[in-house]
Amino acid sequence: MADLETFRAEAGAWLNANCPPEMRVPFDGEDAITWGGRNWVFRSEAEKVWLERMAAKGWTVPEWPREYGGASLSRDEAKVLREEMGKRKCRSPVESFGIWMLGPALLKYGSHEQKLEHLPKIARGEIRWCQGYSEPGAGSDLASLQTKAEDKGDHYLVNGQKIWTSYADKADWIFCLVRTNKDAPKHEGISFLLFDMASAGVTTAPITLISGASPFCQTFFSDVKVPKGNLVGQLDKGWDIAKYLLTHERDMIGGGSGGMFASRPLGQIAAQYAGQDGGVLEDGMLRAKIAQLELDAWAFSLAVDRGRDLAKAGQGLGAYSSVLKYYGAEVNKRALELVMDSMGSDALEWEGKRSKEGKTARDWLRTKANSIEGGTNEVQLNIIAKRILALPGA
Amino acid sequence: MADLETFRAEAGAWLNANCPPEMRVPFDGEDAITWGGRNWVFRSEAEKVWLERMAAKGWTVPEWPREYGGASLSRDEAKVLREEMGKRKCRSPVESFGIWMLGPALLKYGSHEQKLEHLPKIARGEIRWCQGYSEPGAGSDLASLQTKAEDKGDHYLVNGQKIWTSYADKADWIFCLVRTNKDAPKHEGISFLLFDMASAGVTTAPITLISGASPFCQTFFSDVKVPKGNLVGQLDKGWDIAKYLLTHERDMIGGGSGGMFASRPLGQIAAQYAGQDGGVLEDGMLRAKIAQLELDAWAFSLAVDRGRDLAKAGQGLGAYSSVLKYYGAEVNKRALELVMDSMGSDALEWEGKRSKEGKTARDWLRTKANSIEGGTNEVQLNIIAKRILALPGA
Amino acid sequence: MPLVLTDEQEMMRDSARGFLAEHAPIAHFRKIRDSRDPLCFSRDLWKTMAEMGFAGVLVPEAFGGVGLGYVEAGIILEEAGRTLTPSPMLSTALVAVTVLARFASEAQKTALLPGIAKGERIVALAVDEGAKHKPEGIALSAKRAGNGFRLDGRKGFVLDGAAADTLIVAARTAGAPGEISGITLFLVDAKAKGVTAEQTIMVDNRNAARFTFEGVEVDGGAVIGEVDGGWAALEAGLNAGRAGAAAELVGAGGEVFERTVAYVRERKQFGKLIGEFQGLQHRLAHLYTEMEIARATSLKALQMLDEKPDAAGPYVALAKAKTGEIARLASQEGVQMHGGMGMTDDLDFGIFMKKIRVTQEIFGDANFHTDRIARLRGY
Amino acid sequence: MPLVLTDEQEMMRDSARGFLAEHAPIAHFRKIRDSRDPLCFSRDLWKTMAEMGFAGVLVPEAFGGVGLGYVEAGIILEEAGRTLTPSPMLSTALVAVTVLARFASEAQKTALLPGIAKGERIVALAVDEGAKHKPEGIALSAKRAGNGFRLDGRKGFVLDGAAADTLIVAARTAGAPGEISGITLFLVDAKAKGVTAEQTIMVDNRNAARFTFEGVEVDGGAVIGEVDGGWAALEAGLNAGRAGAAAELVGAGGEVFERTVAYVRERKQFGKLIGEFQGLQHRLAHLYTEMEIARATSLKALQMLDEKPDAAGPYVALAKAKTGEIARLASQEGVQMHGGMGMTDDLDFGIFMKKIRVTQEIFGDANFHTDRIARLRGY
Repeated sequence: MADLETFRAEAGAWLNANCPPEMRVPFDGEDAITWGGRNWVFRSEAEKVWLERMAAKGWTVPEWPREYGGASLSRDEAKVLREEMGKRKCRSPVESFGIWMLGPALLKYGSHEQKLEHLPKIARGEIRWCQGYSEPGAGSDLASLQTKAEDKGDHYLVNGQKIWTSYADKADWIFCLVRTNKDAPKHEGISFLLFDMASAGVTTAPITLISGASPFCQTFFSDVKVPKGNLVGQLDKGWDIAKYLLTHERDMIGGGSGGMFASRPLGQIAAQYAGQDGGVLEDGMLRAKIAQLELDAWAFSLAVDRGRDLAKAGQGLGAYSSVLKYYGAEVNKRALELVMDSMGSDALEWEGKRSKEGKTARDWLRTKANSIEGGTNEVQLNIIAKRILALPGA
Repeated sequence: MADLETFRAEAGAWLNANCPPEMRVPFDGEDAITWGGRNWVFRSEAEKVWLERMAAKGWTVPEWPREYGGASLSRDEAKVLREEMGKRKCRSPVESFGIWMLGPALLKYGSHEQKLEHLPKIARGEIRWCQGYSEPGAGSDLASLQTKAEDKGDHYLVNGQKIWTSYADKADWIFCLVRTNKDAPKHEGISFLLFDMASAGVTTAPITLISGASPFCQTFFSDVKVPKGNLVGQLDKGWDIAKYLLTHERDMIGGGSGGMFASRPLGQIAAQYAGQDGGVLEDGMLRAKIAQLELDAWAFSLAVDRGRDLAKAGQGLGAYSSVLKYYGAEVNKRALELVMDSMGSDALEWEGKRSKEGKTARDWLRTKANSIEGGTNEVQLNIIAKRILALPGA
Repeated sequence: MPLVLTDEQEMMRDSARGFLAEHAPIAHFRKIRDSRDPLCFSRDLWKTMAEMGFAGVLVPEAFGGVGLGYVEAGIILEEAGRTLTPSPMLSTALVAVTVLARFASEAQKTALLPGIAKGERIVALAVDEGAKHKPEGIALSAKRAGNGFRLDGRKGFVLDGAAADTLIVAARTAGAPGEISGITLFLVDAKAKGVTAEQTIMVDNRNAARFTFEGVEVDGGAVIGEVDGGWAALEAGLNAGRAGAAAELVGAGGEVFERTVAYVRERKQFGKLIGEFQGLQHRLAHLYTEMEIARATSLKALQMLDEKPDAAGPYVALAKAKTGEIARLASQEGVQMHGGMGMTDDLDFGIFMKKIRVTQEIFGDANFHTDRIARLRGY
Repeated sequence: MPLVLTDEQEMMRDSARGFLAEHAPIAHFRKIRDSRDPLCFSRDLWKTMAEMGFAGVLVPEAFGGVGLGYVEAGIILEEAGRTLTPSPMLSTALVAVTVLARFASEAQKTALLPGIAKGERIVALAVDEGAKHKPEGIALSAKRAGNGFRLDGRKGFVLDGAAADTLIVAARTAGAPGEISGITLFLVDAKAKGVTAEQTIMVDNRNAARFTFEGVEVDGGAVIGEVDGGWAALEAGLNAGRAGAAAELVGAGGEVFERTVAYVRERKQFGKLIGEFQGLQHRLAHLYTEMEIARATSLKALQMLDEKPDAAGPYVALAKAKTGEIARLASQEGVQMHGGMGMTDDLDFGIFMKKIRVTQEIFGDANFHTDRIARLRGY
């Protein structure tokens, strides 16, 4: 503990000295995040300097080993670092699918050479990754994917199509599930492949969502040549890596932060727009729904805590992430429905300054994806029925 | 229309002259109903006289043909009769499964001899019937019933066991589904048989419910001999009759009267027990739930009306009764949960005068059967999915 | 009145459906939306709809209309809900015509109704001043000035406000916000001096506007009905709009539901049609049940407006509450069961979800109307 | 504090489970119920439970108890919820001990706590006067008379009232019903002159009573804590009872859930195990999720009572609300999925349903606590 406090003091002093003041302002939206990558345009010198300094220190990925661009911090040290950054409102220097997803997968399944090649670039924000999982005919049923990689001696030849590829149009490399054995049972012929999005034969097309945003793409592969050294793990065993990453993704979407919920307490929003009378909301029906939602959201946050504590105590259930993913999505969707109910016609404006270009409505529509992305609610319930309740045929 | 008004005047005059004053008081519970049957003990001379007079007039089953004990009234005349009885608060002279269920089935599927033998006795309240459908291993999956009737030349030999037989211990005869062909597909080897509950080999055992009541029995058949003339309709074609009756039963339980709901408006009950403040219920959460339930119950009653009007207009759907049965059961269950919530600890008393021997709690528990009897909710949803929505594999 | 359509009404439905399928399918809505048309609907289409008798469905024949009832108006709106047809039907042909035909003077009727029936005049009701519907909360003041009145205040969420030629403005001439007496309805030219409109682009591309009234002068002839006694006319107009919105919700919700059922019959996952999964089957069967119940409330409300308009209020509240909630459920299930594709603008489910969200909010959402019924019932 | 049981707590749970399975399975409850035992529990069993340290779990060691915390008390109640064990655990070992150990004088503690820990003395809290829980609504009056007080009024739904040796009576010494100041707690001998008990047989065969107090005289030593300042002690006692009831609900709901899952794995209909039907699978997976969430709220509330009792109120309210609703859902799904058999007294599901219904009502139902949280949050 003494060591931890020493580390805390040192980290604090370093942050004081090195974090530019412009980087000590909270993000005002997804647009302000530093994603990095070959084509990244820093919006300020401070943004660039901050990333460079943190990367040099290994603190963009503090728990990764030093040789791969991290700082080899212990879990407790990393927590202290987050706390000290939080106190100073330091922005995250870089966020990416490389840090969240590919990194952990490579650390677990990659070869030493693969780690050396890819992890430091992720840590320095030099390469931006995207994830090639879903396909048009394989949404919830991911394992029925059809994109194939044929062994051509010195390379694989990849053909097929992905969908829901987040920011594929802005990414440099992709980690991709491909079918390498079409005769094996559907879970057993899948491999995990890395390749450059600048390769010949790769094209992308953005998808416009109902919220008006286009964070996702369709991605097409036509005779894309991929060096054989870019296979992660064993041939035909990519499903294990995919499952590992899916659990990871569920934790991020469902639990963890406790979801996005509303930006301020629902009761306050409703009081402002729909009126109070004697300390209670005038609209009794809305009040009851808000109170029920707030109770459920609070109870859910305790279940998230408990899930984390169970895991720490070695009593965790693998499928607990499905429990949190399912319920978190529902709570989030209900919360934004109630924000809309509370704000009435003001929330129905889609453009213009007053509504911040329809921010509330767009947030509301965004939540509808919560119960679809990272495995639909139906899939989560199936997982609970099968793995926890051991129901027949589930 | 002039004829109808004439009929109205005549019926009114007859009722004035013939309905004893004691029979012009509303029922104060299921116990006051006249069920009839061999062992029926009239609780008053008036009860007896009223039944005899109505039966002589054919008005216990006014729409049945005269030759079978009815009065051959048109649907509109029967409606007028009900209205005139309602105006005078005349009690129903007799109620029975014979009138509600077997009668309609015999009128549609029975032979002339069967009608002549059984219908007049039902009309006069001389024979009380029970329904032998469910079996221990065949609840929702009625067609998998195992009670068998073997052809022994001049009679069928019945062996097996029924469950949930309403008032079997008080009934004189049973209409019963039996398997007559064990090699046929399960829906095609079932026959519809009538027999006397006094036959050798028939025994019954009441089932105690969670409400404390015992309206149902287990019924055992051990080498029961049934004359072959007691088969209704064709051999092995009893399933059609069963389906016809089930639709009938669903209408009775789900729609029709609009269910039992609470005995007085929920808002009033809640105001009495849980308090009002400025014209609204103090308990805002309870108020919101009551208001939602009342809305749904009201909307449901309109759907019941619409179902009836669609049927009249020849636009009815056979499976519409499942829609009403399903929703009616849910509304009823919610209503009694809210009565319990409103009345708090007063509703939790199980014995004693103050609580009328726990009437509210027993009513509450009784509603839990609404979504089980006459086909579970799950079965109704399956029917809607299959017959109305035409979903695959439903 | 049986809760079924008459043969004539069935024919009218078929004809409206045919017309809208041909002239105003969802592609028409997308075209208007994507072209950023400031009117948010097509004047040409509205004139053609007027020729079909839609604009004047409630206008008495003496004033150039077809003099039919609310059930007929609801039939048109239900079909328009299926095709998301943008038009001033709700604001002008239902709300404004109801106020005018039942409460306006002969002179006012003669001046306005024929133009409405021809599809030439758009009339919008300006009632709400806050973000949530609260008709008794009117604060916009109308003070006597000379022979007339002077209006000062603000209005928001005025449907078809940005297209309106004439506004019906609910103003306070006496009493305080929260009281239903002291409200007066005025006819105000949308271009009158002191009237400022700010168009608000809505989630569902509906034409709506916020208004500022600064010293707007109107003469005595602008008053509809009695001074201080405008509540009955206002409620009548609102109830027409609510019942119409309920019918539109039944149409939009029904369309989403039917498309979703069709989709699960065809889409395969895990080697099965997803419609084979009992989890989805039961949810769809439940939704069907709720849709049927919502449909009954909508038809009943419309019939009541035709038969016993003064007793229709609670039925209209029931219909608006129930259809709003169920159409919302239908749109949510529609998106969820379509998975990721349901979230794209390429499919129509997001558009239905937005349209339903706005329509359920118009003239009071389910919470508003449920609370209202609870109060009417004394708890 | 991590939201998991410590190793010692796990051991305690195993031991409680073993003890109750052996000495108080559901057959024991049925025996008590069917024999119409007026006590509604077994004094012998309660003494044995006392020997196990259950009765004195919260009693400090100085007064003959084992001096453990609320988490431990909750563990016992959760297990007792699984076996529906009838005992005065909630009324005496949680509510009364909390009030006495934290707020009573040394003399009062010495007089009462050792007997409680030995399972010899039953102490019940008399708080509510209407059918719904409303602790601030106390009207029963206590007026100064000589050196002491004179109590007049009524109480209802007093848990273990018919078995109690001593009552803790919440009375009004100042102010008006609705105010939290002016409430005083009194120790009253259940056999004192002027005290009349009427046992009420409850749905779940729980021992409860209504009381009438007519000119009941107590001396100054009967006051717990300060005159007019009893609210804090009352709330502390109620919160202990609420958290205990929440734990009992987690136990009863969990037992019903597990039995139902086991049943659908074995029961066949339509040629399939009913657990294969996705409709049921999804409902059970949802229920599992809700049960886990309810469990987290219950454990958190108990931990808060141990660690920060003065800040525990909202956590206790959350737990009581959530566990009540979810245990209710579990009992409903249990009956429904068992079909007709679930409706019979032969199976235990009806008994669980009744027990859960009463337990959720004790010391405030979900509506009460949800409303309370909303008010605390200012809306």
